[in-house]
Amino acid sequence: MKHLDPDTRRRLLRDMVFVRRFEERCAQLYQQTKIRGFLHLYVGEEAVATGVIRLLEPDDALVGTYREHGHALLKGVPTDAVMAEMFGRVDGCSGGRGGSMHLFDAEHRFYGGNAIVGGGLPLAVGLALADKLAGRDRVTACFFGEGAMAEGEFHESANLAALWDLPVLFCCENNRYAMGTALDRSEAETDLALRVSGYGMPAWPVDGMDVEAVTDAAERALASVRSGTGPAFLELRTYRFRAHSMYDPELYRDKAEVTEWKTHDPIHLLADRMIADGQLGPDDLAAIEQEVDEEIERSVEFADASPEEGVETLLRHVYAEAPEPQRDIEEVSA
Amino acid sequence: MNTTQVEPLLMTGREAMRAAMTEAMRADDRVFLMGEDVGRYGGCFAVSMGMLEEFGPERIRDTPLSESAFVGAGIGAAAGGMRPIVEIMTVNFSLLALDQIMNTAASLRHMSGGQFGVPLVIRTTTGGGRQLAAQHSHSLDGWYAHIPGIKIVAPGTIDDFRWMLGPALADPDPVIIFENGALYGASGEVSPTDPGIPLERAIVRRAGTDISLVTFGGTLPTCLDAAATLAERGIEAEVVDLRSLRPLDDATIMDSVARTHRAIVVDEGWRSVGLSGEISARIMEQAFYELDAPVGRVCTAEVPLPYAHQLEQAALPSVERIVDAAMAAMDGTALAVAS
Amino acid sequence: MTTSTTTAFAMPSLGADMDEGRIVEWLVAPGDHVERGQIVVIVQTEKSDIEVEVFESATVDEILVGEGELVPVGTPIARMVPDHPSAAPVEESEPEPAAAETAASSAPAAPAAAAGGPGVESEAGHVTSPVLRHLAEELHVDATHLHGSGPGGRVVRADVERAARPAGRRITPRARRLMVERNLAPERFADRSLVTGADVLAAPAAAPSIEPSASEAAPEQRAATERTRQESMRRHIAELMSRSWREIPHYHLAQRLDLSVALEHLGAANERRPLADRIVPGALLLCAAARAARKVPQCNGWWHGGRFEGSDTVDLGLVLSLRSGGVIVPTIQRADELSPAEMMERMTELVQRARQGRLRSSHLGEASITVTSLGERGADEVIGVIHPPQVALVGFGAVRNEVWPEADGTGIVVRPTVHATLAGDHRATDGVVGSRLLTQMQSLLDGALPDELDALAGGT
Amino acid sequence: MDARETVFAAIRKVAPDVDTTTLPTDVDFREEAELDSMDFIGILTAVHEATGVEVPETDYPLITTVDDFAGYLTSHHAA
Repeated sequence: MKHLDPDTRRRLLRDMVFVRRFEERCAQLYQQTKIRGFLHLYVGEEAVATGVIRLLEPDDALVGTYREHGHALLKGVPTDAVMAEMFGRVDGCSGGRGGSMHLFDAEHRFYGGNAIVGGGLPLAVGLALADKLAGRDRVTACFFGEGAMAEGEFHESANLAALWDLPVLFCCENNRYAMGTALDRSEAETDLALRVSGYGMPAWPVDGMDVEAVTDAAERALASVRSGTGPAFLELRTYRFRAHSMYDPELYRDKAEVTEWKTHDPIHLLADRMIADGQLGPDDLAAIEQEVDEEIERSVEFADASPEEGVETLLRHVYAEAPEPQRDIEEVSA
Repeated sequence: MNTTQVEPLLMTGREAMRAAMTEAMRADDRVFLMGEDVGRYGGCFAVSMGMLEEFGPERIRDTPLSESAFVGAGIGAAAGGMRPIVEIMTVNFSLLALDQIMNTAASLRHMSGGQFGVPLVIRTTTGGGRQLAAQHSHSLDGWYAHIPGIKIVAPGTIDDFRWMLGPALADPDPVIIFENGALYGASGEVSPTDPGIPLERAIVRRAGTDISLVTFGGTLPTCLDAAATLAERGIEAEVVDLRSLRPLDDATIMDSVARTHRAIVVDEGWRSVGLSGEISARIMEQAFYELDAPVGRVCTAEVPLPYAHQLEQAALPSVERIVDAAMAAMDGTALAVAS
Repeated sequence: MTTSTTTAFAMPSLGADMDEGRIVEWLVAPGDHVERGQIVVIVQTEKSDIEVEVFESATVDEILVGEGELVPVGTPIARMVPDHPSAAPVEESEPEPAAAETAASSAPAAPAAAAGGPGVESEAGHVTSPVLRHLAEELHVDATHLHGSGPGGRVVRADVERAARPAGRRITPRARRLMVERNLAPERFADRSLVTGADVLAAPAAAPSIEPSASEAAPEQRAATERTRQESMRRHIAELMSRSWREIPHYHLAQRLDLSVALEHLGAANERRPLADRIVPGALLLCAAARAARKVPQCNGWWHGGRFEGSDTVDLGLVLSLRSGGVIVPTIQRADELSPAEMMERMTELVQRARQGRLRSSHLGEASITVTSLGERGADEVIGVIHPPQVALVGFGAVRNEVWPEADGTGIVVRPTVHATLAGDHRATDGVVGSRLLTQMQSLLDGALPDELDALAGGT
Repeated sequence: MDARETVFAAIRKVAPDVDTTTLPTDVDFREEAELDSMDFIGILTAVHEATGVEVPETDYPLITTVDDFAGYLTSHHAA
């Protein structure tokens, strides 16, 4: 596997640290009741999104899941807009209507989070179909967990994309647990790449903790998709260091396993390699963390200052034109 | 093409819808048709017969039996700038795509704070009466009319089969067209040019003074027959064709009830927790002081539709049951008629 | 240890539905230094025990909440001295109200952004909601000076609709039914814009509130209420009569009554009574009808749910024509027990009250049989329509001199005469029963009533 | 007060809706103004209060028109 140049490594490192510190700040904000509802954090899986998304063109589309803060930030959605959305405020990237699980950004073709497991797969296939029919050369990257592979929608979408040679990059973030169900308790065949090859599309397993390995595999997969020969599939084997959401007792896995996986922390894997190659000083990582923390703190202030939407516009965005009259709702929002 | 005819054309329901799709695809190359057997087979109900030959496999796309995927793909293509027409063979199979319709098509605009819309048209066949038994005879219009974010229409006349597709395709939000299978073979007059009636407008198909029969789609002809029978008994029934089930055209309904002071809602769906209940509630809320009798409802009996002909006909709304309900409402002794 | 800037470490929210947490075990003590991410305390929630971490390196200053204690989310449970006070300006996190009711965020007051942030109070009468402004235009209502009935004087949908609704009167379907069943005329409720079933049921008990307070109302308004009263009365009569005609299979009987004996005794009685106590022939006829109804109980009652229900008293409905048009049918209760003089008093009182619209509740109860009379100047004979749910109606034509055969049949004689008719409900009675009522009246007019008149003559 | 005016006043008291200014005085005013027996007694009472004259039933035929009634009053009043 070829190694990346120092500048690229530094950018990947900063990106991963940025996502890590953003997610941890969200955990704290959740404890302070600033962020509500469900919150699913990407801590531990940063290498997957960082490695793939850096290779996407601005005009490529991305469809994510409910664990999509990192994907949104890396695709270019402004930090302020993501944080304001978590606070449910007007300046959020979904106007405060989506929240953590439904981040959207038309300008960056970020077609959202999706709280239905496997729900985004047909949407991604459709976006790719539109591009193909309109003769546009661009890719739709679709991220989903290994849990989605048990949904009928995965089979139907993979088959349809392969059947019609659609430009979709399927990225399976295999973090070994579908909430509380381990992979081997859910799938008859746990070698997911092997299983997907049955649809007649190229499929590779990848070490999802090594950002350089992810980058290498993603380059090959994207080249295949852009060639027009149809979709490709990456099984990115990774691990989440925190609970499925805020919070679960994590009874489904033992602590030793978590501790062992933390020794493969994607950030330290890259940082140690850079230090060994003389590309990173002993305090550089701390400096990056502080710089990132300051940017994140500004986004918290921005979010806190952003106003809440008035209830009188409650009925907006259900239809494109005027909202349909709703008698009882108006009493509330009048 | 010869000069535009003046007098109306005579067409069947399938011919009218086929003409509408053909016209739309010739006019706008963003429009394409996708669904099971819509291409080579010519459409399960032969609605898209011959279109593959004119537009080719790229724009008349046969799909695998994957309702969730191809309806989801239709949603994605619409969000991606196309104007797809997705045909779900029958409403019975639409249940497999309900997640995509509810959680993506209907919600995307709202969840994204207005950034993404889904200008998609879904066509599907509905209704019983053709001895297809329980799994192929459902009428689920009410389910879909419950969902904010999509629009639901039900053509009851051949003219609407011809002219509803245009405005539906032009609508920036998802529109589902429920086509009652019985009307595919029925023929009727079609105006040669677009009458330009807004999608959400209800129309009084027969004026009357004594009672309003509020209905849509496949039961419209049944109500017109019932009105004729009632006329022989000196009762002038007004027949209101809803055309749109979401949004409902409350104004036209209430105007009619204000004239007749009695109403029967006729819906091929089941009675409990159904569309007929919603319409009855709205009449109660908005025209309470006009009522001289409780709003009656004539719906399909609450049974999975049986295969045997006589059982199926007994279950479905019929002219006799509509006339009985109307008579009960007329003579003031209307109790809660459990027809 | 100088406490430069200590910060509070609050009970964290560990779930969407968590309001409070119990300290299970502290893993650190005052003076310990903790690293970012280090687990410092175990907290028990409804779901499970959760390890809680710190997000900044710091030194534990003080434990505020001991093990085993249950405290709401946001309650400070320890004080910390952060390693880099300025690093992350962790503001003092005041106790947040339980997640569900987080109303005002502790952040500085949000600038009143255009989108109408919280707390933008709309002045009374000002319509803020675009949907309501649109509705107001649609209903041609001037939205600027609408009175708002919503919280804080806010204009709500009902205010707009009320402003648009004509002042016309609304009678609920249930109210209409009760009116018909209780034989109450709608104009009894002329002063109400909404008449519900409850209003109708309350009517007999409560004093009728139909004083149109004509005096205070401006003339045009009086005329207007008068017109609406007329219309609604006409509508009520139309409804009643068409229902009666549609539902009740009528049969009709007629009989000439010879009043010569009765009027002779009446004249004698009137001569010896002051003008104010003078009795008109009509009063005699009412007495005759009421007493005849007592003698033929099958005609005195109602047809309910497919069967006859007799009334134990004779409550006579009297059809009174109002000079201003229309009729009102007050009830004379226990009419069969009244003497001619008492009947005359009742009639005088009824006519006066009816014409001034001040009928008492007792006058508007349920009649068991009704009489209609066209007075001295009317037609010879009136064939009436029964007032449902009653089963009989007596009609009197004008009193006129007619030719009668002599008792011995040899010659003719002229006598004061009235044509009495009976409309009967064939479901309840047959002709033979109906005719018995008419013949009873003749014998009363020749016997009992003249005797009572003579007794009067002797009296006052 | 002029006798005829007394009669008119009595009529107006009982039937305010009757326009006595246009009421012919030479016709049966009970017929013309649709006054029934109850009304008529009311008029007699009013006239009695105003003039003290009490018209017996037997004299009813003598007071059919307003002119007759007025004449009757002046002749009886004087007595």
